[in-house]
Amino acid sequence: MSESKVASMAEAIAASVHDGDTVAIEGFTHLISFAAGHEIIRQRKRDLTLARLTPDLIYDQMVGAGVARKLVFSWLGNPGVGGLHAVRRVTEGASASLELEEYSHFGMVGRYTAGAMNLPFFPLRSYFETDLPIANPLIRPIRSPYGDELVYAVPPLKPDVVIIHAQRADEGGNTQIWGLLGCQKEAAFAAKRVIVVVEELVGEEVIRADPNRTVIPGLIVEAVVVEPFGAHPSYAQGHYDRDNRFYLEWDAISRDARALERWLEEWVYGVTGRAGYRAKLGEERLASLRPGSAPSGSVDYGDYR
Amino acid sequence: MSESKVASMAEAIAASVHDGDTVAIEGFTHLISFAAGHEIIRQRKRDLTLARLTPDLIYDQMVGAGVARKLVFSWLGNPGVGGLHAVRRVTEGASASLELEEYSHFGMVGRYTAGAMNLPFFPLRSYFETDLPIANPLIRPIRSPYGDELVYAVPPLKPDVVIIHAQRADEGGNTQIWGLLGCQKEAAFAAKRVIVVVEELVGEEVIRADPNRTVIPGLIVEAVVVEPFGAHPSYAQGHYDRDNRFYLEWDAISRDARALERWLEEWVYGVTGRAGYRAKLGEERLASLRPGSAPSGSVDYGDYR
Amino acid sequence: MNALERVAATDFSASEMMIVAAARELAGRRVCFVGVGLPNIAVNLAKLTVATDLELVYEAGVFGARPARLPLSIGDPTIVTRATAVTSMFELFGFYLQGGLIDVGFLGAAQIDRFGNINSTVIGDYAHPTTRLPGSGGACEIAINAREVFVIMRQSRRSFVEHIDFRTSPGNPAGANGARIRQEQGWLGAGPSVVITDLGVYHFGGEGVMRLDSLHPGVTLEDVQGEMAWQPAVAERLVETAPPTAEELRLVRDVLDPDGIYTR
Amino acid sequence: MNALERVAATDFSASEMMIVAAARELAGRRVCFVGVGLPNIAVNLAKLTVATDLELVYEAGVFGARPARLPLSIGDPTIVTRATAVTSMFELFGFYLQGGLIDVGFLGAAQIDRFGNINSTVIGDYAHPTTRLPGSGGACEIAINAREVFVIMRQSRRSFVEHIDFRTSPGNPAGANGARIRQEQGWLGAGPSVVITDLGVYHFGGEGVMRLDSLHPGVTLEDVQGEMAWQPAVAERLVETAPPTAEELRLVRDVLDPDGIYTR
Repeated sequence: MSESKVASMAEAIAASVHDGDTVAIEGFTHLISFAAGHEIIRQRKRDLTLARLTPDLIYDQMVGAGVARKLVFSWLGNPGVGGLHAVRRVTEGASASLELEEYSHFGMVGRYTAGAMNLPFFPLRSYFETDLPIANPLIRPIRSPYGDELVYAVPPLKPDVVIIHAQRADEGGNTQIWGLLGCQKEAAFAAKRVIVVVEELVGEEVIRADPNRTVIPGLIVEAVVVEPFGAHPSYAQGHYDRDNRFYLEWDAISRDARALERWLEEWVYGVTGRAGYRAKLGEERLASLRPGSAPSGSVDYGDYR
Repeated sequence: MSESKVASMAEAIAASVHDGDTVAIEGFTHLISFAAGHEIIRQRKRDLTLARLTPDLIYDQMVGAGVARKLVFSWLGNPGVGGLHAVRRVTEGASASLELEEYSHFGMVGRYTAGAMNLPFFPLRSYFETDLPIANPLIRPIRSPYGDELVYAVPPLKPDVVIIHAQRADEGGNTQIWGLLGCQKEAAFAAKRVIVVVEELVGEEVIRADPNRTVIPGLIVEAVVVEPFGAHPSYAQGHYDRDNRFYLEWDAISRDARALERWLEEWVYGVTGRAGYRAKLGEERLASLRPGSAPSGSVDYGDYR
Repeated sequence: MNALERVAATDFSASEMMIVAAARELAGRRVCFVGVGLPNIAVNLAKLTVATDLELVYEAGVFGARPARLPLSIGDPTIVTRATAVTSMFELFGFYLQGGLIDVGFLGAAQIDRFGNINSTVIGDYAHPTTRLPGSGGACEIAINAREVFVIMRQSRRSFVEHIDFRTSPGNPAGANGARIRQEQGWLGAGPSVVITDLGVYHFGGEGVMRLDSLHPGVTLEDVQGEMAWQPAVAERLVETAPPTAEELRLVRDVLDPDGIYTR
Repeated sequence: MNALERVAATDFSASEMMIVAAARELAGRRVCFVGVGLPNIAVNLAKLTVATDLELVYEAGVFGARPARLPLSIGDPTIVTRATAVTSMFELFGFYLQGGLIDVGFLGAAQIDRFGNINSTVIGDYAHPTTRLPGSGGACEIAINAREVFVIMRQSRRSFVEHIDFRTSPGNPAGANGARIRQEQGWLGAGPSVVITDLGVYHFGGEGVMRLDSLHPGVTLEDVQGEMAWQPAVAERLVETAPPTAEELRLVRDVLDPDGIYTR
C-alpha cells in the first residue's frame, strides 16, 4: 500500500468521469453516493449512460439536471414513496427522449457478475414467458449443453466508472462495508475505474485486523474520497439513518420541472462541495439521523508466527 | 430459531449419510472436518462418491478405509508434502479401481455454484487447448449468444451431504466462519443435507450481533455438531494451527497399506468418538497448536428504532 | 352504497381485511420473500398467528430479519441490525430464490389477467407509454422461482384486465402447455397461486385460471364483477371471508403498524 | 563433473539460483498469483528487490498477504492474519484471475514441451497411469487467464519432453493458429512467457517456441541439451545468468527461508 489514492471529490470526478461514459453509482437503498452524483451534475457532464439496479432519487436528480442520455436498470422508483418524476417526464408519451435498457434485479446482478468475471454472458432462470426479452433483445435464450434445458442469458456490463460509498477505507483504497452489500463488489470488479467514497479514512492496520470484512481491494480503486454523510439522504449502516423526510419532499419537488431546477440551484450548484451541503443541512438535522449503538463484537484471527 | 439442531457426530452421520451417497467434506486447507470423516469410517459407510476440490489426508484415510467408490476433485495431494498414497494405490496401473471425475479448481467451484443456484451449467474461461475435456466429457464447450465466443461449461454438483467445519454456530445452525472461505458456502447451498461441525456453540445473539459474518444460514442446516479440534490436523483460524507433524507422518503411514490399517485401528476404530481422539492426542500437543491473539476489532451496526 | 362504502361500514378497513386474509394464506409455509408495505405486515402477522416458524427473506440481502421498527423501505437499516445473515444480492437471488429455498414470494401488480400474468412495467405502448411503472425489479424471477406466489393488490376494472399491456411476470403455468414449458425450462415454482384483493380471495384451478373463492364481509359477487374486465370463474361454494378477529386487529393496529401507515 | 556438480561448486545452490532468476523476471510486474514453495520465495524476494510494489494473491482466497512466518502450505493461517482481503475461491478465481487482474501466475510442471504445454496430471495412460500426479488444481485457469505465466521447474530428460503425456495447461499461444484460438476464445493471457530451471532461463519467441536465453553460472549448452528431449532454440546472444548478489543471497537465506526448507 505505497501511495495514497486520497483525492477530493472534484478531482476524482474530473479525472475519472468523461462525457459519454457509462457510470454506475451502486448501492441497494444503502450507501448511495449522492455526493458523487451531485459533483457530476456540478461538473456538467453530458451524455452519460447511467446504470444502476434502482435508479433512485440520485438518478432522478441527474436526469433532471440533463447529464444522462440513457438508463440501464431493473426498478425505477422512489422506494416506499412512488415514482421518479423527472425520469417519467422524459420516458412517457410521444416525446420520450431518454433511452431505456431494462432488465430484472437478478439480470442486472448477473450482468455485473459477468463483467467482473470476464464472461461473455451470465445464465439465469428468469424471463421465461415474459415480454422482457422482446422489450430488450439483449436478453437471449441459451440451451444447456446438458439435457437441452433452456435458460436465459444476459450480457456482461462493464461500466467505465463505478462509484461506491462505504463506511471505511484506507489510503490505498482497501474498502470495508457492513450491512446491505447489494452488488457493489460485482459492479466494482466489472468497472474500468472505481471511485470509493467513505465516511471514514482509517489506517491500513484497521483494515488488516479484519480481512474478511474487505469488500473492495485497493488494487481496483482509482481514488478514495472522504465525505462524511456523503450518502445522505440514503443511509450508512451504523453511521446514520435514511432521511425519509427528504424522500417524501422529493416527490413534490420532482413533479415540477421548475421546482427541481430551483432545488438543484440551491442544493447542488449553489453549495461549495459536500461540505457546503452538510453545512446547509445543519448539525441538528444530521445529528437526528444518528442511530444508537449495536456493536458487532470481535473475533480472533490468531497470531501465527 | 425455534428448535435446536444440535446432535452428536454419531447421530448426525447415521441420519444423513447413506451408502452410495455423494458426500463432500469441504474446506480449502482450512476447517477440514476430519472428525466427520473418521465417523464415516467408523460407521463403515460404503460406495460413497467423495467430492472435494483437494482430496487431502482425510480422503486418503477414507479411501484407505474402503468407504469410497469414486472421487470428484481438482487437485490430489498432501499439500506441501507430496502424494496421497492410499489414493495412488487404487488409481495407478492396470488394476486402478477407484473411479475419478476430474476438473480444475474453478471448475469445481463453478459446479458447486451451479448446484447452489439451480443452474443447468456454469460457464468459465478454462480448459481451452487442454486434454481435460477429453478425459472428462462432462466438461463441454458452449457458445455465447453474444458474438459467438466459445467458453466451457461444467455441470451442477448437488451432493447428497455436505459437511462443513466452522468456528461457531448457534443451535439453529446459523454458522459463522472467518479466515479462508474456500467454497464452503457454495457447496452447502448446493447440498441436499448439510452438517455443520463447530469449535464453539454460541447464543443466537452472538450471531445476530454480526450478521455479515454469517456464511451458512440455519435454514439449510440439518445438524449442528460441537467438536472442538474437530478439524485437526488441519486448522481453524484463531483456534489452532495446522499440525504439520501429522501431515509429514502421514506420508510414511499411507505408503504402507498395513501401516495405514494399523493407524485406522488405533486412531479411528479404536477411539471413542472425537473425545477419545482428543484425549489420545493429549493436552500438550493440542496446546502447542494454539496461536497468539489477533483480534478483528468491532464495527457498529447501529440500533435503529 | 358501493362495495367500498359497505366495507367501510364494518369496523375494519379494506386494507386490514387484505392483510389478515393474506396472513392466513401463509399457514404452513416456512420461508417467505418479503416485500415492504402490505406484504411486510401480512407476513409479520402470519408469524405471530398461523405460521410462527416463518423465516423472512428480504431481496435486499437479509435473512432472519428482526426489525425493531416498521421498515420504511425494503432496505431499511433496521432489518439489518440483529438479522441472522446479511448477504450479497447475487447470493440472495442466486442461492435463496433461484436455488429453490423460497416457499412464498409476494408480488404487487398494476395489471393482472385471469391467468395471473402480471404487468408492473408500463401502461400503454412500451416505447411511448402513457405511464412508466417501476418495472420488474425482482418480480419476474420471484414469479418463476418461488415455490408459489401470492399477489396482493386492489381490484378495479383498470387493474383486473382482459389483456395486460406488458407481461413483466409470468402467470400460473398450469394446464398441458404449462407443464411442457415448465419442464423444458426447469421451473421450480407453481407461479401465482393466490390473489388477495380488497374485495375477495382467488385461487387458481387446474387450468391455471383465477377462481373467486371468497368474498370479504360486505362484498357481493356483483361488486366483484363490477371491478374486473372478465367474467370470473367462481367457486362452487363461494364463502365469505371470516372477518378479522379482535386479536388479528390488535396485532395489526397496536404492534405491526401503530402509525397506520399501511392500514388506514 | 556433471552440471549439477559444477553448480554445487559455486557458493550458492541451484535452488537459490532458480529463485533469484525467477525474482528478477518479476521486475515491472504488479500483481502475482503465488504458489507455495519456490514461487513464494521468488515472489517475496522480488518484492524486496526489483518489484517493491508487487501485490501477492494466493489462490486460497487471500489478497495482500503479510505472512509472519514462511507459509507451510498455500492455505496457511499466517497468510490470512493481517492480510488486506480474504475472499471466497469463487471470487478469487472469478474476479481476480478470470477477471484479468493477475499479471503473472507461477506454475510448476512434471512435464513440459517446447511450446510450454504442461502436464501435471498423469505419467502414462490417463485411465491406467504409471504415476498419478495432483492434476490441474488452478493450473489450467492460471495458464489461460493470467496475463503471463512463469514456469519454474527442475530440468531433466524426463521433464523436458518431446510429447507430454497429458495436456493439463495450454502452452504459449503464439503464431497464426494461436492468434485465431485466442480471439475465438477470448483469452486474456499470453500463456507461458518464461521458464526458469536449475540450469538456465528460457523465453518464448514469436512462434511460441521456448528459447534458451541464459545459462546459470557453471552450466554449459551441452549440459542443457543433455537434460532435455529436443534440440532447443538458442538465443543469438546466449548469456550467463548473473550470479546471485550478496544481498539477494542474504535475503533468501536470512529473511525468506532461514530454515533452508526450500533452498538447500
